[in-house]
Amino acid sequence: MNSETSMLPVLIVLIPLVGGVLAPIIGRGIFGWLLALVTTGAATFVSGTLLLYIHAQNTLTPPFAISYPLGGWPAPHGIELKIDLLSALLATLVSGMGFMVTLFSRQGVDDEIPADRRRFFWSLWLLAITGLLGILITGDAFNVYVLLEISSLTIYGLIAMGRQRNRQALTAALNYLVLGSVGASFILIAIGLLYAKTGTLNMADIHAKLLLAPVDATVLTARAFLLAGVALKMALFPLHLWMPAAYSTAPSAVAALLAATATKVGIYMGMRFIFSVFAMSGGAALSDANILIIGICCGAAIIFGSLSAARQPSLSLLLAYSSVAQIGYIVVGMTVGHIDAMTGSILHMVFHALIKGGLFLCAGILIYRLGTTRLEDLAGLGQRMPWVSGAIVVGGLGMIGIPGTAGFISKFYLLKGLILSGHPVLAGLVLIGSVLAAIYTWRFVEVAYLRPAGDTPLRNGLPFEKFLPVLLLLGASIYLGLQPGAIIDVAHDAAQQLLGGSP
Amino acid sequence: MSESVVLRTIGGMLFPYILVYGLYVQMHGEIGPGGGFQAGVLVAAAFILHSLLFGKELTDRLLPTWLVDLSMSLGVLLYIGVGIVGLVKGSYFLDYSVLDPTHPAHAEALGMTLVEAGVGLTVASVILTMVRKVNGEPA
Amino acid sequence: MSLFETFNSIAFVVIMMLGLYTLIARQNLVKKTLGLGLFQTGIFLMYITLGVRDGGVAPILQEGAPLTYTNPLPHVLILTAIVVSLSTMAVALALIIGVREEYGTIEADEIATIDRADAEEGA
Amino acid sequence: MIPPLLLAILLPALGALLPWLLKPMRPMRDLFNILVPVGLIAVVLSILPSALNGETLEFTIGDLGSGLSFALALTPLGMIYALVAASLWILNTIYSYGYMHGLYGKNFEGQERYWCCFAMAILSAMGIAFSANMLTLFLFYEVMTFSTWPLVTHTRKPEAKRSGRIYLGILVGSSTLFMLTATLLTWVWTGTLDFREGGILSGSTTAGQAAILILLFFFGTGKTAIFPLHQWLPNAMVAPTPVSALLHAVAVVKAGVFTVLKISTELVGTSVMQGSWGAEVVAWFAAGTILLTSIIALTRPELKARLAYSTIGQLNYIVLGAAVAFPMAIEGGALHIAMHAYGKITLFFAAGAIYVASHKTRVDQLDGIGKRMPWTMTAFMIGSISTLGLPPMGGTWSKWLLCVGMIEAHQWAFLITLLLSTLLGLGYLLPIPIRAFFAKEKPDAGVTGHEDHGEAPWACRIPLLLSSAACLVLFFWPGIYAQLAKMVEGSTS
Repeated sequence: MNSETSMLPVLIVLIPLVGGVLAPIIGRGIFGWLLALVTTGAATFVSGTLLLYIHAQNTLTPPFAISYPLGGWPAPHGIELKIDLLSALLATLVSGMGFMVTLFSRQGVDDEIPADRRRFFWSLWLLAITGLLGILITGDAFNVYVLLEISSLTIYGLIAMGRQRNRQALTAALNYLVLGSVGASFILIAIGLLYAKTGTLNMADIHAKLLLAPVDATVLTARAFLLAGVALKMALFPLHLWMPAAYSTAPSAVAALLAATATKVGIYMGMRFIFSVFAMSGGAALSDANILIIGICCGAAIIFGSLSAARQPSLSLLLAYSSVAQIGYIVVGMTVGHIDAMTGSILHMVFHALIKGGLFLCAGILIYRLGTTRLEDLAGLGQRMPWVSGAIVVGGLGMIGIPGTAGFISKFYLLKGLILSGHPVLAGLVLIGSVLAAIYTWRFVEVAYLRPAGDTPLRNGLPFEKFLPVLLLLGASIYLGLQPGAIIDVAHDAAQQLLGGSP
Repeated sequence: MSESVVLRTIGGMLFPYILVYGLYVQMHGEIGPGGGFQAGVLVAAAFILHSLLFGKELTDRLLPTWLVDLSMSLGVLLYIGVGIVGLVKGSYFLDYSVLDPTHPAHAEALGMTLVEAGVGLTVASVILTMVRKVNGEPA
Repeated sequence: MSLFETFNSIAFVVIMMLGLYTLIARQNLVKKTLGLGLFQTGIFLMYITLGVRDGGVAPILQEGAPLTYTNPLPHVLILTAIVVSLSTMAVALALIIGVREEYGTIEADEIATIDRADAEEGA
Repeated sequence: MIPPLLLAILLPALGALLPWLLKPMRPMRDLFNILVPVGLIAVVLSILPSALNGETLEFTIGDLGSGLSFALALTPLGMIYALVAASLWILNTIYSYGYMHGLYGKNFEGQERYWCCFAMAILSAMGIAFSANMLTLFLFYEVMTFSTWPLVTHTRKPEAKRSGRIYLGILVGSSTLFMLTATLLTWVWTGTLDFREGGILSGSTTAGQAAILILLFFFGTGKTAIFPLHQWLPNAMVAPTPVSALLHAVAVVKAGVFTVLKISTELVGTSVMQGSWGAEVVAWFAAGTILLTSIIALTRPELKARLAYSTIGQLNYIVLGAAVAFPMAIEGGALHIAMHAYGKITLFFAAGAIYVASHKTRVDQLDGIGKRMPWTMTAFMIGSISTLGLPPMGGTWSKWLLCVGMIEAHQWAFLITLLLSTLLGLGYLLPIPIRAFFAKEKPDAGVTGHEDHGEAPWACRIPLLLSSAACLVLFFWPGIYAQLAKMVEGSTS
């Protein structure tokens, strides 16, 4: 590793952290936004550079990962940052989405957050991103817990800031806080049990020691607690109850950030622990019973989430429930532990973040201009806001996974993996989920295009920098749907690293 | 705010001692039990006691809100700053040894002292902010 | 495994379950939050128990002290976890204050009733 | 220099964008609405010599890794479909002006959406015609489904909404659940999705697997309107008539039958098709559909509904040909794509012209209308004869070949089906023009307010005259189409 890249790993978290700390001091007026924009942009640049570097190195000498000892203390005694392809990919995704949503949210924040609290908003915002990025790049199990709580606490605060628009934001945040804390506590228990078993907190070290020791009750209990905690954090059915309320009442920018990143990081934790810590030699990470249980949860998530989405009264809730279903796809691919399914799963994480992020941004524009996302008030949107509703349709097509959008590529790999690993029933569920996705997407389309225009007054125009991120994200989902070669390579290599058992 | 003369007198007498004890714990942290966390809580406790006895207005004059907000950030910045020195000098983040290349032990002591100071500052101001928030004041 | 450890094991499970029960069964939001705190405290006790060595003393470097220390690492970890728990509590209480301001009550079932009434009004 | 195959897709894409970009400049837009289709047919004609020489121009749009790609390639079968779609796009555009302006005024609501979706449908037709593998085909197949939905629901009435739901439900449901599954299974079992002469299945799948794939593919292609997936087609008749023409004569349904022909010849392979029980089942379903819809058509009084059911029957001729998969049957099927397109679009154009001029929709109202609309009804007559496959119209050749194919395959039952359906067709189609010319006009049959009508506008009449002329010309000079169909046949054996 050369000198230019040597300090990049720590910069990924350091940049937004410094930004988050500076925000309360200098973040008044427009400066908070500028600060957030600069820091997330820089973080994106750094993580993108690392992604390219690691990918290039990995093709030369697989498997390749960067290890960065904090304070110069070498692992396993010191805390190390460990960045492999999956970490770098998701770090780029999270910081990039952070940048996009930040770019989007200047007027939105002005609209929804009182002036004297905006600098704290930006502080929490950047700290949340810091926490999420930190989870992705740390190689230390306890660090995962601490960073998880940092991101969660800031996110609770961010959600609660939606109270100006809807007082249910407070109860939603509180619900999330209680459930999220219980979930995090489960993870804490799991880490404690692992520590009791192996006497170390470094993930690679835990894995090495677990491979030597026989699987006993401690390990199995730890895994059970971990899976339960992670499932709560990633909102896997039936532990998704906190999510729809939180997404639909949070400030619009926060909802977009959460939908695009927070649950993905939860899934990353699941992947990391299952495949890099608990994996037995040969990659058999989960027992058949585990796969059965998680498979049932995922299937239920897909069916239930899609059906619920089709009955929601507002676009925000519709999108939130569709996230429940989409998380089912991602987790199902991860669970079976097949290389193609894992590739599909990783791809779907990225693509779903792009698409759902873009859709929540559209919902944000609706809130900014109409003050509501209730479907009844969106009648005739196709004429009133042709660009925005067109964007929502494009995003919806991506969620259905019609070919030509990114959603198709990931679903295709997912299905192939499910078939090859001998789970045709799960594959069938994924297919049925696509049809159900068409149903809930078309609910919006019919309202927007087949009903006469409503008379809710438009409060604001459409600012360019609000629509630009939407355009970029959904444009990316189309571009990646037609030219997915490069990202499939990355995802495939990442899946290989993960299944190879190297953390 | 308490009207009791006994409480106000004794509390007023205790206030500086608690602060000094907090500072002691702070400075002692790097070689014995103690450190930024504990010291921060003690210092915050002193100010909380002050505000309970003499009222929020007086405490605010003693320690203005903006100063608390500022020191919350400054503490973390101090911590990060020490870390960044390591980066800038071409070593790892939070590598204390670069602070005084000739004498590693001194460097480590210096680094830890600074970091602990940052922690203390942040903990004290965060706890004060929390208490103020729970008191129902918008923050 | 020492008696102390066994007793602790039972104790932390009991504390955790008490906390979880409070969290689920109470309608009062503050009590829910306290239950959460109790639950987390149980976990802290678990960690502390992990660090116990028979006859170990506090890990402070002193002349003439016996060489068996309790493992300090779990203590450090749990110090962090306590801070996290404290912050969680603070955020929760701040949220509850907000709930009280907006709804005029902190009973979960009453809040749910109000929300439902709101939804019907809006529809 | 842009590769011509890509250009064939980019031109309609341009056509889809222009209505929005030129929204303030209507004359410019109208000009380009005509110019773009003309450009497209020029491009398609420029590719034609390569197709006749058997060249395969190839172009990769996007690479997906693992041997998958979005890619275009030229085949004779694709050329037939592209030629039909491109040539009828012009006629349909001119006709659209006559119809939409005649009924809804010059500035009808949602015109940008209308033109845009129209161009998108042609774009996907070109994409389907030139797709080099199943994945690309599936891509454009779905694009077509979604881009035609706004056309079906153009009037935005409740029944349009209901039909839109049925349309999407059947087409998306079948393609996602069956076609995508079949595509995946093919990829998993054979490791490729490329279309190849002789198919890719033989040698790498068992007979059972092949049969399952055939069933999934044929019933996944909902656009062929094979029973029990036919319900969307009559329902989509709520659309304006130019759209019906586009959907039911040119783009959508032909995309379906093109897909099954493509699958039969270049994915499954005719040798596998011929011996498979899956194909047998499909053939019986197709034959059943032909008879069923012919009988239903007899009972329908609405003109457009009658035409819709006739379309379903005609499409299943091609499905039958693809399922039987003997060389002559394939050739007949390929030729029938073109012949039926010209015949059926004439009929739809005529139905629309009648509606524009007289607001009449039912068959029993049309007695004696030939005297008021001689041009239209003559064209209708020509279109009916061609659709039924009787000389001296183009439809004769394709039906002839199909029948020969059935004899070749010793499928006597299917041969009888074909002949029987022609008889039934005589019953439901021919009486319309005959009564129009020779029956007396009923005094109370006219629609209130439109009793005294003449011919439809010229913009309606010219396209239908041209397309009916094409039916006639294609009998005496089947030329390029016959040559291309012959090449399709040659590639199967």
